Amino acid sequence: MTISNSNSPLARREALKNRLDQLQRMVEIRAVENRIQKLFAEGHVRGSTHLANGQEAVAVGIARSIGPDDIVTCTYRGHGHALALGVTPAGVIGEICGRTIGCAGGVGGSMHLVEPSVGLLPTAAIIGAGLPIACGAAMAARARKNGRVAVAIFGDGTANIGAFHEALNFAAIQKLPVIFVCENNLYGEYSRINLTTPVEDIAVRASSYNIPGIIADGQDVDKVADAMAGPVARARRGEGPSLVEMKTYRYSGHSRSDPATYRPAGELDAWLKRDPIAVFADKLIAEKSLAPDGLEKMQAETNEAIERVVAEVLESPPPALSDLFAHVNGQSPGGDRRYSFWRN
Amino acid sequence: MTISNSNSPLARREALKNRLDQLQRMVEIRAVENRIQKLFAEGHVRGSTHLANGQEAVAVGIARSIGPDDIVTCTYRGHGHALALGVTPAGVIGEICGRTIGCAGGVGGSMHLVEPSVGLLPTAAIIGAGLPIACGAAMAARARKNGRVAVAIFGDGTANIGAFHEALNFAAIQKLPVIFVCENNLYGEYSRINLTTPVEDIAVRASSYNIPGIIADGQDVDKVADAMAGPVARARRGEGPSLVEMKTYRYSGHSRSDPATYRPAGELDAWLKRDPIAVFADKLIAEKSLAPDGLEKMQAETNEAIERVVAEVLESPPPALSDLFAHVNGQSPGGDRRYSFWRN
Amino acid sequence: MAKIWIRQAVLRALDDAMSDDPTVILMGEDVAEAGGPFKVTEGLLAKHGPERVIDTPISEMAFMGAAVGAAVCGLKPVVEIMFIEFLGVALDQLTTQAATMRYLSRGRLTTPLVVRASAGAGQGFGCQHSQMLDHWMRGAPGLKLAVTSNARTTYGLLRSAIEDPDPVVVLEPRILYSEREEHEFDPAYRTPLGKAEIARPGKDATLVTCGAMVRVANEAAANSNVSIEVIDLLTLWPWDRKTVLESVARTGRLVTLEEATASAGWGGDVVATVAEEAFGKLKAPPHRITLPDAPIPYSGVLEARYLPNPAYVGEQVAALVSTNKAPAPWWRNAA
Amino acid sequence: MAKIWIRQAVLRALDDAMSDDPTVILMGEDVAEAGGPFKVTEGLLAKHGPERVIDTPISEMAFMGAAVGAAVCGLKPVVEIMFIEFLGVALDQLTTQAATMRYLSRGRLTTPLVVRASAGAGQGFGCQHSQMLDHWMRGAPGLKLAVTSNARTTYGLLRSAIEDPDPVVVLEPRILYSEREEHEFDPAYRTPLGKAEIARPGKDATLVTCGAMVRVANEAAANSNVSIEVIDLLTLWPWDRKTVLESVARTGRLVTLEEATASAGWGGDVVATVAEEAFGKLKAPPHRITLPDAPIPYSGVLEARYLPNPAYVGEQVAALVSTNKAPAPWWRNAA
Ligand SMILES: Cc1ncc(C[n+]2csc(CCOP(=O)(O)OP(=O)(O)O)c2C)c(N)n1
Ligand SMILES: Cc1ncc(C[n+]2csc(CCOP(=O)(O)OP(=O)(O)O)c2C)c(N)n1
Ligand SMILES: [Mg+2]
Ligand SMILES: [Mg+2]
Repeated sequence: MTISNSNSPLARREALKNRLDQLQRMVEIRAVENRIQKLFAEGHVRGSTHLANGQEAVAVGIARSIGPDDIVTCTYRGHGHALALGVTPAGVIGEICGRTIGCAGGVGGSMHLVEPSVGLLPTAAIIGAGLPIACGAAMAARARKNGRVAVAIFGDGTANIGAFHEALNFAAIQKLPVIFVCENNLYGEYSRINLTTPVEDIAVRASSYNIPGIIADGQDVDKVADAMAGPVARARRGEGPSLVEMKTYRYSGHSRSDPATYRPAGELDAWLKRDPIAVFADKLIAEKSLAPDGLEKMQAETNEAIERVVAEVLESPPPALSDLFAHVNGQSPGGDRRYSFWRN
Repeated sequence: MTISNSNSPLARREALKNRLDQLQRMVEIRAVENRIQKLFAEGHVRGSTHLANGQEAVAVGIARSIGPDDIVTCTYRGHGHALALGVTPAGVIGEICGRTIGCAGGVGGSMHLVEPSVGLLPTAAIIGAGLPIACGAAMAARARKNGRVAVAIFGDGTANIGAFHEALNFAAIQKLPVIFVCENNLYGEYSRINLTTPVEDIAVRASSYNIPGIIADGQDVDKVADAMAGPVARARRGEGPSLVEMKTYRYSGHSRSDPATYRPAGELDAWLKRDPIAVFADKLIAEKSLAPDGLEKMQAETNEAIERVVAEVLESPPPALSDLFAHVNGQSPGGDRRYSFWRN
Repeated sequence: MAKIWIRQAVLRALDDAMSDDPTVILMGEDVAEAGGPFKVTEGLLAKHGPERVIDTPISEMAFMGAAVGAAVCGLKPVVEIMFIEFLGVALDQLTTQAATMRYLSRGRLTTPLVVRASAGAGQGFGCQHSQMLDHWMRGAPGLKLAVTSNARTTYGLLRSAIEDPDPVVVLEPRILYSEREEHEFDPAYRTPLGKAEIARPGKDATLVTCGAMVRVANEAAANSNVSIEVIDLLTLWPWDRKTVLESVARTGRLVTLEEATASAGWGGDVVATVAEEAFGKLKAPPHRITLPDAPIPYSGVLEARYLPNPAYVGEQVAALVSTNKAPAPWWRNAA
Repeated sequence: MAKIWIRQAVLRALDDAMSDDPTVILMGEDVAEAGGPFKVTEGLLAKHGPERVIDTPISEMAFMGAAVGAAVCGLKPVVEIMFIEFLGVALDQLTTQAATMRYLSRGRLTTPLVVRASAGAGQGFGCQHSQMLDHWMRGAPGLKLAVTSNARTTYGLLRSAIEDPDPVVVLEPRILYSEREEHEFDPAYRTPLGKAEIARPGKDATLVTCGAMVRVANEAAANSNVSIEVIDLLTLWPWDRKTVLESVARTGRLVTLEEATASAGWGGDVVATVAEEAFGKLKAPPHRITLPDAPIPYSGVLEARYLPNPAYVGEQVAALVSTNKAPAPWWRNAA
């Protein structure tokens, strides 16, 4: 699992072939989210930030079921996905702290994580924006006939915005190799899904586009991966898109400022009973690949590792004034750093 | 049927209680559309115009099933609906010819017909715009608790734009008294529905919002009215929106410039066999309320009447320069002409 | 005088308007149960009920359009667009539909709706949540556009906007919500649309600004050894040419200060208007203090430099007054 | 020289670009089978195939966003927005997503896409299908914006836009499509982005314009007894300050002519820039010829008056030159 401490996003992604590393990555995501909460309190984080603790199995399950040169679009709630896809803890925490070590050099912030080498486009802060963009990535893959797919990750509340509808219809009629993954964590900001959405399962909307709609238990990383397998294979075969709904839950509020008092009593506790890390750890113990006390050890090691990363981040400088003017457009300073998907 | 030559939109609307007047209105719509085509050739019409011949039963069927103080939003393909709802031929033809006698005083044009006294908001030239607006009209009706409903009329191609999705979801969760009526004429501009839409029936999309989805034969005015009855009653009872799909066909191309060569051979002929005017005339003859030669007579009279209207329109002046600056905003000249729905 | 949070001025304006006029309703994401993402609608649901304070799905096009239809049919909807960028998925309903309703109906139909949107930079929300974007709402003559600058104008502009017969966009600088101020509410007070205010009189230069930059301008003026007349434009369209032109006639110098790049800002129109109307009467070239042509950076260090601050504004105006030449923007050398 | 329709210049530019670069694809409503609503893509489907010439559903947000994703992943999408107003349902993808992609990825990801949109008035399409709306696309520094003015610049700007590494919006004045012109295509010719052109040299006044108004300006200049230098701006952002400032330095007078109201037009930025940079060097006040603050009327009589015509433009410039005072716009009395 030391591999997970590698500074290479690609190596970190490859490590997910190992089930123990999958568990370790989930532990890492939890540790990073908790640490970010603390960094906020310590005044190192500006603006807003959106934690995904509780949703670790969805992130790792998706990441393990696609390749590093498949394309992923995601949202402001993207720390976990970025880490799962391979972005280093320093890249994530560094970006959230606005340091040059961050994956966007500190100019993007919590809502805009990015790492082309593992297929992660800049996460978008506008609801629904990632779905059409994933369609386009899929068009490019199809044009190259390289069998790659695009995955758009978004939330349940996003299923009510126009871009969701247009993107699914467009992908369906174009038979694009894209998988639309809805993380149904039951809330859009402070509103429970039943207050904004007249259907309980987002997956039923697949029928409006004549594409498969699949529902999966988002708290079990294996079930997440199983749910992805069919749609990914179907997309690679050129048979078109699918809509996959992951039933999950976010333990904390919508964003830093939200105590989540709007949640019915007992709801959180019920979900905590099926914590994705515990669920997977128990499996690995049963599989004899994890010692009974293995999880605690792993958590302790990870927490230490994250503390080292935080120290490193806080030593990293903020961007230079020149970074403000770099990469605005083709005429800007910063040099040609263009990354070509599927060319290297 | 002379009533239909009345200059009062409200009186023209009331006349639709009479089945013969319903037929006459369909004949009138056909005659007006054909005449507009000719006016185009004669150079009296600018920009574009979108005829709806072949869809007359949908227009009259909707108009007869709601009241003049129910609100209607419609599109650029709105000549037939405007006439059916009560706008006078002079109001429609006059607007399309850009004369002061037009229902928008000649500043709107073919795509922007309006008549508050019969509930018609300015028809919109942007796809999907009318659906959310109808939701708002329904909110206002609900706030007044007056049992009025809103009807949004749009095409099959419009079912692929974001506003369609957002409006249906919003109306469903708010249980708004609105009826979404899709005129499925099989084409969006020059594209057949199967090229843009992965489902054959737009009505199936109702399931994404947990609302009723109804399909009706749009070439039979009685079937159109029957299909509207349930959803209108449901809306008036405060039970929420419905999606009603009218299967119909436009005989001419999308707009003036379109010869519609993209249509498969025989498709038009097949639809012509079920011409809505003939279908309804045969019924009325069977009902003994129309003489065997009654339709021909009616068509001849109507054509003459429309010619008189055209003469009147062509004598009507274009708007004055001052009209250009009138009613831009509350500070503009033009005086306070505000119409209050449900207040008079 | 009581110290209040500026966000309370929004709440009070909405509450008073709803109490005075039963046709006023609120719509937006989490404005009801949760009391608003910025807590500016707290308590309104309990007081005015679920039929008037309405939580919406994440569907800006739907509820923006619903506001248009509701307004046309007799309600006075106040829509909250949480961050002004979100109008990028719903602009049509505002600038193409709402703004033409009166014109197309020849005055028979009006759309008395208000769009409230938080806007502006300074808090590390990043490049997709920190813009002003007022230029999106210009060029639609049926639409009015205002920007709040303190507790009084927040209350006054919102009350005026809600009472206006036309669609009005009120941009609320997000950074002001959590600022405190001495303020006594006067339910009868209105900030008239279309009128600018002289926030601070001065003799050497006219500094035209709006929104959160008014504080920056006032502080710059307070610490300057030249006499700066600060004008709070308040309404961006239609804007108050008279007040600006009269001030420039007195001071002989014009500087605009705004949270926008030069190519998109309202400063171009203001400077152009003055250059046209006061030709030959200026002692120095008109000058625009704007943002550099770059997206808004997240990093606090960069954002602090990206936004005009009192020291910089003071230097710029002082340089203009003392040399009668336009000073270079800070990035001319930095970039 | 052969006489061609200007719409053929669009077709030829797209065809040549697709032939030269296999990554160029076209997307839009009815651009493939039907050859385009304005017939500017006729034959491209047959020649380049259905994988590169793609009909879309009526889903601007979807295909605008798909263009962003496709561009990031190595294609060069050219999107047709039939009427620029339709961007009102998809603006976010262009100004918020495409324009920030390079910045947020620190140069690792780019979005070389082109949005082609027909724009402008004069044909009776009414107030929701006749605007220029270029102001929607300004203020997004990652985005470039150009306007075509004849067969040559239509071909040249489209070729440059497609070859540009950034997202570029090319507005095509709809009224030009059906105009004929003597033109010989040169596949190697490009109209560089960011460079303005002196369409017609002159000594007494600089008339800066773009798009369909270039013809109006040229005709006005041809029939004027004052010597007018007509500048075709071509690129609205980033615009060519140098060419404009040098011309004004020669003529001493500036007039802008555009299809926009004063509060939204680019003329404000141009006039402001000149007023700042050429302070004291102007013989007459800078002057903007714009549209009145009203929606675009359908009636031919009104629309003909609503749009600036050569006679009116000629009078305005001549009045400025002869009196060195800014003439009043026609509506000052009419309204
Ligand atoms: C167009 C737009 N509208 C509103 C917002 C504000 N907003 C940010 S997150 C969010 C809730 C999204 O809920 P969901 O899709 O379920 O994702 P989750 O946050 O639960 O992961 C909202 C409304 C936005 N960013 N963009
Ligand atoms: C947002 C937007 N996109 C595109 C158009 C151009 N357009 C006008 S009509 C039309 C086809 C609409 O088809 P449908 O909804 O089936 O209605 P129909 O014309 O068949 O009645 C299109 C694409 C538009 N007006 N608005
Ligand atoms: Mg959610
Ligand atoms: Mg259709």
